[in-house]
Amino acid sequence: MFLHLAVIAALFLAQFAASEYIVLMLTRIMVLAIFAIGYNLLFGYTGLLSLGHAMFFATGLYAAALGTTLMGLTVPAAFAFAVLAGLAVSLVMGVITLRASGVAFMIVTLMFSQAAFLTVLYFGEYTRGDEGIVIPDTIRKFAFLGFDVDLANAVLRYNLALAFLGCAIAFSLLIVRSRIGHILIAIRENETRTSMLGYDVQRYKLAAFVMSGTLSAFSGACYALMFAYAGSTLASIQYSIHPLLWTLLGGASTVLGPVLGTGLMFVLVDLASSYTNANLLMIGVVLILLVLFFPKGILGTIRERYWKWLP
Amino acid sequence: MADNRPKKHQEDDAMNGSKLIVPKKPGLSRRKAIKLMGAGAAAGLAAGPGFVRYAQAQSSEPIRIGFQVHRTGIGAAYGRWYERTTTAAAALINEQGGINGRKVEIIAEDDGTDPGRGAEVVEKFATQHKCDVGFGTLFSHVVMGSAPRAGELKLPYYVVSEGHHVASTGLNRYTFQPGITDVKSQVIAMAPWIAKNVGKKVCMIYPDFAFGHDHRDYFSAAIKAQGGDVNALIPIPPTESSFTRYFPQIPADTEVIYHVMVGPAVLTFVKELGEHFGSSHPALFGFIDSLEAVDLKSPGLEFLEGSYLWEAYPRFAGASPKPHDTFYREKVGVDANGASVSDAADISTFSHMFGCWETLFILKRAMESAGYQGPADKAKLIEATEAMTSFAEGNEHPQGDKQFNGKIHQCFGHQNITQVKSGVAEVVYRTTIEEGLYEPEGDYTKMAL
Amino acid sequence: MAAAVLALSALGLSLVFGVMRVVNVAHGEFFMLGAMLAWWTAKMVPGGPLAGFMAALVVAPAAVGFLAFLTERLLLRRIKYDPEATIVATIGLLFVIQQLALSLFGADAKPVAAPFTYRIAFPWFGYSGYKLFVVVASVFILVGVWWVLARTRYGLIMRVTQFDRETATAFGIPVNTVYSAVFVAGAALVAVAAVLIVPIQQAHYLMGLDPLLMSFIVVIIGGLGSIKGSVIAALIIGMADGIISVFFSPTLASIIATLAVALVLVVRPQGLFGVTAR
Amino acid sequence: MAAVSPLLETRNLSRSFGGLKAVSDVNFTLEVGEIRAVIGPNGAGKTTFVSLVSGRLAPSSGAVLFEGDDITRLPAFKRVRLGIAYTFQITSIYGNLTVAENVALAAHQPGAKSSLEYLERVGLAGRAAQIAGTLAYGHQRLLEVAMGLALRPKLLILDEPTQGLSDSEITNFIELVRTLSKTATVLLIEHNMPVVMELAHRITVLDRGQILAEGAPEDIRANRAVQNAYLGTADA
Repeated sequence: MFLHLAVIAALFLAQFAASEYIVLMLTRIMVLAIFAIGYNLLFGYTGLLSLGHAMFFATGLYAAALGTTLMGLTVPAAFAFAVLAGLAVSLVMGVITLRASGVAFMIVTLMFSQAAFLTVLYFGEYTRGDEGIVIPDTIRKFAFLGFDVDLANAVLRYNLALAFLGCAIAFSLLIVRSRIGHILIAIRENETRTSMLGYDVQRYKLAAFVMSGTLSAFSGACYALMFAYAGSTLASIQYSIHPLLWTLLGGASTVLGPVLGTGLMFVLVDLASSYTNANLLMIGVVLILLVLFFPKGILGTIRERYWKWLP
Repeated sequence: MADNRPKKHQEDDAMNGSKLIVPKKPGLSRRKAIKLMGAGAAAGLAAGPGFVRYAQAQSSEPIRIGFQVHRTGIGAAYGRWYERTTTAAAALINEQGGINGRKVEIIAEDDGTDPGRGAEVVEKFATQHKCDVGFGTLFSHVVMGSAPRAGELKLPYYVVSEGHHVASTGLNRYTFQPGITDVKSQVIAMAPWIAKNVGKKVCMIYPDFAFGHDHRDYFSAAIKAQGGDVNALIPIPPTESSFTRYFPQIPADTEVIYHVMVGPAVLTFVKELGEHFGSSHPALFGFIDSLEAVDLKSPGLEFLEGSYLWEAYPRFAGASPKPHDTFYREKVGVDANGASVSDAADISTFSHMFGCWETLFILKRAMESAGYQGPADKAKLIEATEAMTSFAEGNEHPQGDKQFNGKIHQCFGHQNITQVKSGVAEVVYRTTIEEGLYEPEGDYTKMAL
Repeated sequence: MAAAVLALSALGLSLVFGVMRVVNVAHGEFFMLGAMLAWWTAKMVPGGPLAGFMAALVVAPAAVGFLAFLTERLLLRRIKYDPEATIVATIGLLFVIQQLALSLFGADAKPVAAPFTYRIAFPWFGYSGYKLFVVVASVFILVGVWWVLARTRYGLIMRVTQFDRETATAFGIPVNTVYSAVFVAGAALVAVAAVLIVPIQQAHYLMGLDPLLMSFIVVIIGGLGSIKGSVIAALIIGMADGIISVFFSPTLASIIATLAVALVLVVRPQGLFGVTAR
Repeated sequence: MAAVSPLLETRNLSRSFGGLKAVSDVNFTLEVGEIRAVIGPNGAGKTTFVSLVSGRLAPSSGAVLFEGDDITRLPAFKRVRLGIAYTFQITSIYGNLTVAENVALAAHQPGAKSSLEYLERVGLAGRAAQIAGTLAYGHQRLLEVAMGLALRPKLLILDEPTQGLSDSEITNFIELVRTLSKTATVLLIEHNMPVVMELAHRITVLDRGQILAEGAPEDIRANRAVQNAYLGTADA
């Protein structure tokens, strides 16, 4: 608990100390870390490896982008709309995909995500397909509860992202510490056993799936509204692999792992792209090394060896 | 590895260049300083006797151009040539004394042809590398993802993409496309000639995403205006790798097959089209985009013999090339067939990469007319770019003369229709600039700076 | 045509999954490497397309097989063929191979001349003689693999290993060697498929994703691990895809096909032709 | 009502795999408070039978009644809530969690306190904080039973609980089951005949998916059919 507050506080203070570029990069990291946190609820705590989370990210992304540009929603309304859309899509997807398990679940989620990606292209008239849509600055300036908000303002955006991230961490912590969190872990550890202890495993998995998908959609909405762009690339398979990579790197089934992993991967890619163009190589090597030597990720390994209390 | 050599080369040039520049510089600077006397207080201050020293102090600090390059991802084949052209143009500019007496430094970052990473790269240019401008993006989705960030960070952003995104005035005041004509203009310019010389019943085959939809919409309208008719639309999903099953949809009365297939599958497409039709077939008209970096003599492309291509800048120099064409090819390292001088099998992206070259020279001209000294002069740079109206053909604009519309930040040039004869594309028609003009859709200059 | 190619590219994946119960996400990259190597060999070997083609038929499977051997030894064995870890590790491998192909061979699409060209003309449309050859060759390879699996000692060993790792060990079967062999064979098969296909498609460093997805689809519909099922599924999909796209726009057809596959997997996780997992 | 109807009843319960009938037309009744043993040779359908009762498998035909209510269509987890607890033949605990957490999950009350009571009953209270996967095998079996207890079942199904236990552990185990039976009805599947003879009030013998015989231990011991089918081939 203290550790998590310290991380939030450190991130808050970072905006006064760090360079402008770092602040911009952190904003992006924090928004995408929400995606990773959402992913971790399903993968880390429930043990369900989805290869289709781009579909939820894209749901939020396009709900926000199309909501503001086509349906005339205000930004706060677009956030709400994106969350509702995320909820609905993940509920439907959960009911269907959770009938499969193991490798079949991975492939089914991959397939549905691919179908979602193609759907974005199919409705190219509205989504502008791969080229995507830019959300005009006029929409991103709005009044909320008496405050004038301009999402083009870097400082405001940073603190907004931080607030959202804080909420996501708190939510994740709350879930993990609660009864439902214990049951999710029990399902991950031994699904049959959990069912034979009288738990409705299917319902708990669905709950985890919906929470995970909705958080991912929320992150997608943040991304669209804060960075003013939505395009089909952000719905592609690559964006299903990203949260997996971030979560694995930071440590699956640790609350802060996804945040750490997202940040670290960004820094790695950013540093590498100044020296070499072998981004892909590096991502690949990191994945392989993680699987071989640190299957529990950074925080997972730390927890195993030193801080056993880490949630 | 590949980019090490040019970089070193460029540094050498720059060092040699600075030695050469020193004696010339005072004259240059003074002329400019006089020109700008009334323009602003900064320029006024600089006009004193101390200005020479001031300019020299500045000259040690290069103008930093952030080059957003597709080194990896789907755009990598283009990116490589964009990088070579840009390096060559920057070396030439430095040879000629740089911009406002300062040498030009290209800071290249790979964007993976990904809009997300593209946006990050723009942020990096603006805040980490402290670039004066961002430059060189090709793929439309990367432009779309990056432009909002450039606008917010007030980084002048000069793209070389040929998309209609800039001219649609849906982006922002900081984003320009001065070096390459947009697709809407290209398509409109082509239609009259096609209707008159090739045929009026057109079947369009295009990729089922935004770029293809632009072709579909603009060309359908343009050919109708010429009394022609699009008799079938065949969109191809982007993941397709075999096309045979689409060809039966081509109506029998088709006179022209209009094809735009961007991506590595183009060879398959042409080959399968050939297998489908055999020797008797409708006329073909295609956009070179999909054949950029591809040898027209590749196995399977025989079917293109006799077909027509759109080229912004003809790949083959022809029998009597203009001197600036020869000059440009020599500087970039491309032979008369559009291939690398060091490897005849390494074909360039000739109809697009000239945009990098020309954009850099436009940037140079805009910065000089704005008296650009540093990021504080960004607004002046934007206004100076918007104030430009035309570019003359020459070494700096080897593709041809162009008109520039400052209100929509877009240039308009000549287009070429070539015909493939024995594996060589020969120019059969060169459009006028007027044929490619359309009503502006908005006005960037009314937006806040 | 599409069906034959599909069946061939899916065969390796199916074999590996069938025996080892792991999904190799880098399968498509093995395909891409095979195609790249075919191009490279054709360039290096003098004596025209036919000589290059024959050389590539040896070089590509050998090189890709060797890479697969290293992968199996250094990666999969160390993580004990854990299904999920394997997926993550092979995703990593996918990126590594892609980057290496980009750095070594460049980003351009690389055309390879067909070993022979002959256009079979029908009254209403034409058909390439080489494509027909690919179909015939695919059928031969498929029948060959089936024969090895069903009729030889090696096939028996593989089926025993597939049935139960521990039982196989108890029967004195060197399970590790069998795993190596199967993984290498799967990779070599897909490399052969690539060599056959590259004169039709051309090699490109991003070409691996499509065959991977299609192979997935085929293997799923056919039943994970069932080779007979994979072949039938490839035939069905090769034809159905064409039929669906007559009625719907192609992108919509892809969406429908993808959804259909996903639903098949949900309703019948064992595939249409697979038997229930033990 | 509950007093009138038996605790558990199956009517013509059948289950086949492919062509093989693993359980065939089994009519079985279990009264409250009993300790019932189900025995039979390997492949007789014992585990399939209790899987049908616990809901891990769905029957091909027939019905399962619990306290007089038809539960044939209820999923396993709902049967657990009604009071049918099942302990696995192959130890199935949460190896990465502590002993206390294992039991707490079973008690549906996360938090270690409530679990202590059940751990005391099986004698594992001293190991509450240990990671369950590091327990000795015999202790893991006890943990399994503790988890069954924590479910506060009306019917406790023990599937081969003494497999792999040492003789002394078995002695303790017999004592444990006796105390358990004061609060729950016990359905015991067991290979070890001395354990069966000592514990069971009644014995049901399954052979090839059907009930071969049923009765008090001494009757079963004397039953010739059983001897032929089962005891003759068993080493007990």
